[in-house]
Amino acid sequence: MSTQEFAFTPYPDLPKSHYLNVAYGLKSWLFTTDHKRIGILYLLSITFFFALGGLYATAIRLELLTPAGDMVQPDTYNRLFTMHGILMVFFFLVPSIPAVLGNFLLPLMIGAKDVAFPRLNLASWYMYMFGAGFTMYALFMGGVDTGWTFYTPFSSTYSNSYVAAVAVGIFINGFSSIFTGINFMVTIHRMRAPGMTWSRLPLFVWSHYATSLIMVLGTPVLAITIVLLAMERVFKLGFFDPALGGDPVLFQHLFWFYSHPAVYIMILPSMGVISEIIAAFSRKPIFGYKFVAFASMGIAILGFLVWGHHLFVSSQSLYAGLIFSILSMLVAVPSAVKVFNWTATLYKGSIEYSTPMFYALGFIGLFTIGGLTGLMLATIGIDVHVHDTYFVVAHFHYIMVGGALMGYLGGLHYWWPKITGRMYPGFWSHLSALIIFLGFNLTFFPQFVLGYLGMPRRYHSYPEEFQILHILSTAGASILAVGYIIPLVYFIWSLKYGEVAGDNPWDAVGLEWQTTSPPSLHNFDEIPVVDFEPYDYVEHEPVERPYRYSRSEA
Amino acid sequence: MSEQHASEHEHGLKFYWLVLFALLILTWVTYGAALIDFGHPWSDLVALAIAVTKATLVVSFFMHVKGATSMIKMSAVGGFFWLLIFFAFVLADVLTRPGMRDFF
Amino acid sequence: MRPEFSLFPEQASTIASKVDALYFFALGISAFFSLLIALVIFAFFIKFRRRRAGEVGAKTHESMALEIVWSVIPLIICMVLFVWGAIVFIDMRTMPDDATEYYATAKQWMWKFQHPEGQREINSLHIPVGEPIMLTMTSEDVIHSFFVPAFRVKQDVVPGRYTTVWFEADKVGTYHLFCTEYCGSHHAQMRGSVTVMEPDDYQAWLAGGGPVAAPQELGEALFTQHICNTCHFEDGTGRGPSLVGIFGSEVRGTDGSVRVVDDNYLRESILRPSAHVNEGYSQIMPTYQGQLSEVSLLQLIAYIKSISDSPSEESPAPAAVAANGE
Amino acid sequence: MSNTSPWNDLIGTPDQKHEEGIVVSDSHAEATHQPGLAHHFESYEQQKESSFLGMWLFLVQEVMFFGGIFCCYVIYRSLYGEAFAAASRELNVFIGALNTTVLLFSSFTMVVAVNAAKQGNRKWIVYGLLLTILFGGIFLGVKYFEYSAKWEHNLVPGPNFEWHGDDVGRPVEIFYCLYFGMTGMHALHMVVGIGIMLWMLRPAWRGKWTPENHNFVEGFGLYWHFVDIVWIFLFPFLYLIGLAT
Ligand code: HEA
Ligand code: HEA
Ligand code: HEC
Ligand code: CUA
Ligand SMILES: [Cu+2]
Repeated sequence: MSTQEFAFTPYPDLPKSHYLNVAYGLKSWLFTTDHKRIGILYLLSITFFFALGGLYATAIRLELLTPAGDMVQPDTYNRLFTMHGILMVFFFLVPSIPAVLGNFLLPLMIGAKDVAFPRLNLASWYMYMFGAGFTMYALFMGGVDTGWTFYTPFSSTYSNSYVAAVAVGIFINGFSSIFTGINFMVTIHRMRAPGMTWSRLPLFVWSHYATSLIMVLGTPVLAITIVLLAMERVFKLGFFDPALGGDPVLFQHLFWFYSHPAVYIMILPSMGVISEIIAAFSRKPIFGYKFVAFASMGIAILGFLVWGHHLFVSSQSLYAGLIFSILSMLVAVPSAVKVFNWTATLYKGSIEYSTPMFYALGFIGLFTIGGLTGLMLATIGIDVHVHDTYFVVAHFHYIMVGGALMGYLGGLHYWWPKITGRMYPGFWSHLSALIIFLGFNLTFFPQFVLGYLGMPRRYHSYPEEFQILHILSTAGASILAVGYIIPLVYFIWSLKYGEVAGDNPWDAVGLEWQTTSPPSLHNFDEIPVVDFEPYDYVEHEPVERPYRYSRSEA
Repeated sequence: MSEQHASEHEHGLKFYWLVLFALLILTWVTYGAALIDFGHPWSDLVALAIAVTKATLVVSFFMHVKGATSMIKMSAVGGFFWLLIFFAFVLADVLTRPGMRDFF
Repeated sequence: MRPEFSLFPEQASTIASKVDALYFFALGISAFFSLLIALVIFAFFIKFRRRRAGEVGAKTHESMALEIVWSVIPLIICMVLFVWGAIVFIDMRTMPDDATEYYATAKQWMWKFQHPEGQREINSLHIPVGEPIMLTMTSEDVIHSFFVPAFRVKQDVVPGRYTTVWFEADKVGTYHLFCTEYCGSHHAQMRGSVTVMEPDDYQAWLAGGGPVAAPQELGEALFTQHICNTCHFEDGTGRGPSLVGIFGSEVRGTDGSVRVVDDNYLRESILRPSAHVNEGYSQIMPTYQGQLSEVSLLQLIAYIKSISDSPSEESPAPAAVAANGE
Repeated sequence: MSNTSPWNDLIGTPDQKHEEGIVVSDSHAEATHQPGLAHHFESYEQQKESSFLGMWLFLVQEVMFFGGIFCCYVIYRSLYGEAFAAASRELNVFIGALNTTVLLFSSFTMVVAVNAAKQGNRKWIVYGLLLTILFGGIFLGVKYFEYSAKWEHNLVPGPNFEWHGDDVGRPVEIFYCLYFGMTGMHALHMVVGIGIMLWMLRPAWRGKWTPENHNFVEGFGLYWHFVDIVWIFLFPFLYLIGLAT
């Protein structure tokens, strides 16, 4: 039984008052405590860091066109991939979906006026910017060259770069992440609208809950680890110094205790987005809602117990290697459950061909490849050979770019009309999704082959026989870059020229679609009461689309 | 609902004095126990047990976890539990390296 | 070294084919599931496309049976992968009893090798075909990693401890040696080669360098030079315990803990004698931290190991599992 | 919470609501006029529960934060037991125990302040805070003397480190790294705590915290007790391990 209404006005106007026009001026943005505006602040900042990280990637790919290290100095190359990794992971992907879409949508989806601690939310953004500031400082001074993994004793003693500044940057940024996690958890626990029970939560909310759990339990360990590293570097305190009897591998344990779970910080929100998109464009409930929800929690919890799979050849003990290997296998199961349930959701759906859906399906395919190659890495006998080669590079780009980033872009396309009230052009968005998919595979598939051939990562020059595959990869990266620039252009374009989307352009269910687009300052005129199950699509009179989106409807 | 909670577990100052007293005693007990050699793992375990007792006192009474919502109880216990998992798995590596036979 | 392009690395060690078999199995599984999911999605995508506006999907909610099926099947596959992977891995980590021990010291940015016969090489290693080789490695500065793709072996080289790796080359040729742990500016230049030779060629190669002292002989000299011999008598009557025969044995410390004497234990005993004081002895041995280079240390240890080998003419037998890596 | 809430009719009995974790509340219009209630909360109840849950989650992250460095301790302790025992013997146990006592008293006075806040006893909030600041200050003062003694004895890790105790090898230096790392991080938390308490004095005196709304005081109390707990573990870990042997 649903009491949701599907009311459409063809060619509607934007609502009179919404969160974007309640106040103008820089101050109204920099001091805002509105979760939606904070989401926008994050959107702008992470886009900047993505572009910057992408420029670094471009430089990496150009250098690797030729086997000789001829474009940049070795030290420069080392700084390129380090800054690429750090910017992409800490300043783009970890905050991407949670801080942008999560911030914007969580309160809307659960029927709240805001997150539980709006000022803390703003403070999180400042911490993020402050942390980014330190990192940028290091970047302008000459960058860091430790790799994003900061392994000691190289980072603590031997590196001649701005490790301490970046450490401070990541430390501060870590607290941004922690406070976002705390905020989300309390919001989900305490701010739900009447009737919004746990079993009615959208899967996007479930996955953010799981993500927040990791942020709260994992990030502090990274924070302290990076503090210890900085103290070792600056005050010569030897926490991991082999000369004192310290254990450099201990640093790796501490680092990966956060950084493995962190990969689930990056993928879980994406999975939440995918669940929403698939349900909305198949017009049916997610198959096995409960299992998908619990799988998120399962991944979050199990994900903490597998970090040692990054240490298989680090001189970790044999027994620990075996334990971590088998546990890594276990995380694959909830991930598999998700993939199969999404696929099953399509069955007997009413599938609409739309850009978000293209991204979602792309996500499933690429995540599956990335995940299964992750499984190969977790197979300890294979990992010995491919560890620290391009096989690993390909694995994580498949998941992080093919998976997490696709999910983010899909989500952005799905909720863009809600966020801005306007629609982007259908043709260009379809086209760019296609370009990204093709460019992506061309960039990273050859890297699997390279990796098994033995091409080590973090190499700025390499034996000649690897060149052909590197050229393919660089070619793919150029296509990929084009694919990313197109959305950048049409999103900006749509702000002014996009057609007005109306409150519920996709004809989707969920509380966020029941308010205006863009939403009003307090989200809902009246706190909604939830008396329907999630993804409760009911047959109704065909409605005319409020906008022209695809050719079939024009 | 929470008003009732609160009043049920409202403690008087006298009660807090008692807790403080217990904590102080335990502090000196652990000092005394440290002077005695119980043998390799036992000395450590005794010290740890006393510290855990003290922490439990502080958490339950000073921090009012006794009588708090189950969600808060869960976070209080969960944090420490997660820490133990963390230690256990790192130790699983360090203590099983070759040459560390005495632990088995 | 084969500069020509290929899609698959050469197999040149006994373990390589085992790794590849496992790899192809995993690859098959991955390809199967990736294609399966891609195809199913594609089929559904076409078949269930929206045909009219306002249409909704069927209300299929969940099926316990299906959920169980698609959790249990991956679980089983994972366990197969795990067990198989573990078998291969244990193989890689278990030193054969008859392995010949070579020594490697890594530093920014080069590899230094020493043969049991004493020859030293930089950034290249010559070995005989068909003979199990064990490398005991340490680093003078940061972490490096020893990787020979054609052998499918890799092991990090960690400062402050010994790690070991073994392989048995089964094909003559020259193969890439890479440093695969990022180690600073010239990480990418920390490359070398491993040349696998017919035993006769190898002997000829060894002889070609002129006479050299074996590591244990150098170690013996160091033993006197650093006055170890003033305390460690062979018969055990000195102020320190006799070192004859201790390698591979178990020793009990004053705190009651038992350690197996392996490379790392010897290293610890020399650099930080007090970390583990032997039962029946007092802590008088001076620390040698900072006084011995990594290379001399390896030679001293080689010497102590050589006096631990049973006097009978058996091949040197570094206790297999004890020295197993780390 | 009032039973006249319009939501009650819609979603069943209050008990069920509690179980399902739904916050039932007064309507928005009423809520906005209540002092100290933020606009996005529907009731004091919701606000209070949110702030406590938030504070506890913050403490969970603190546990993990200190956990990282405790993990180092656990590992090195299990590797270098004797060196740690010898190094620990150089610390002054009496001072450690004294400081523990001082800190426990400060925890107690914090409870006094929180209790006073619950009863709206303005005077005792301030006294409680002042006493807590005093004890915290004593603790830090003692710590300062401990640190400077270490400095004089060259026990601060780094190039000047010198060890005159039993020859147990370099790991003693690791012990001192951990000693300074752990107690330093702890002291930093106390400094922050004392700073916040100093700031709290003014609003406390002006009667900002009432029996209905004193979440800040109670939340801060949790933080202070947590810092106390960290020390409860640091004391045996750092000071007591070498006593018997
Ligand atoms: C978002 C990021 C992300 C995610 C989600 C994952 C997910 C997984 N990762 Fe990955 N990983 C990284 C990012 C990520 N990884 C990064 C960045 C690195 C390198 C870090 C560095 O060194 O710089 C890395 C490195 C890495 C390693 C270390 C490699 C090495 O350095 O030697 C390993 C080893 O086990 C691993 C394993 C896994 C596994 C088992 C999963 C699993 O969670 C995957 C589970 C998913 C599936 C299995 C697919 C879905 C299932 C089906 C379609 C059904 C069929 C299933 C079966 C038959 C089982 N990863
Ligand atoms: C979220 C994470 C993320 C993302 C999105 C990417 C994206 C990409 N990465 Fe990256 N990568 C990492 C995370 C990521 N990477 C990590 C963690 C490492 C390991 C680092 C380490 O070893 O320490 C790594 C390492 C890494 C390497 C290995 C380097 C080495 O080991 O030597 C390579 C090589 O090809 C590479 C390539 C790429 C490419 C081609 C992209 C492309 O997808 C990027 C495409 C994007 C663009 C080309 C930008 C598009 C432009 C715009 C949007 C705006 C235009 C700009 C302006 C107008 C100013 N990456
Ligand atoms: C002043 C005397 C003295 C000198 C010089 C000395 N040692 Fe020792 N050594 C001892 C004593 C005593 C012990 C046993 C107590 C201990 O383990 O610290 C010992 C223990 C050892 C052990 C551990 C043996 C075991 O069974 O655990 C090794 C190995 C060792 N010494 C090697 C050396 C080497 C190599 C040198 C020279 C570079 C050397 N020692 C110099 C006195 C000495
Ligand atoms: Cu040595 Cu990389
Ligand atoms: Cu991982």
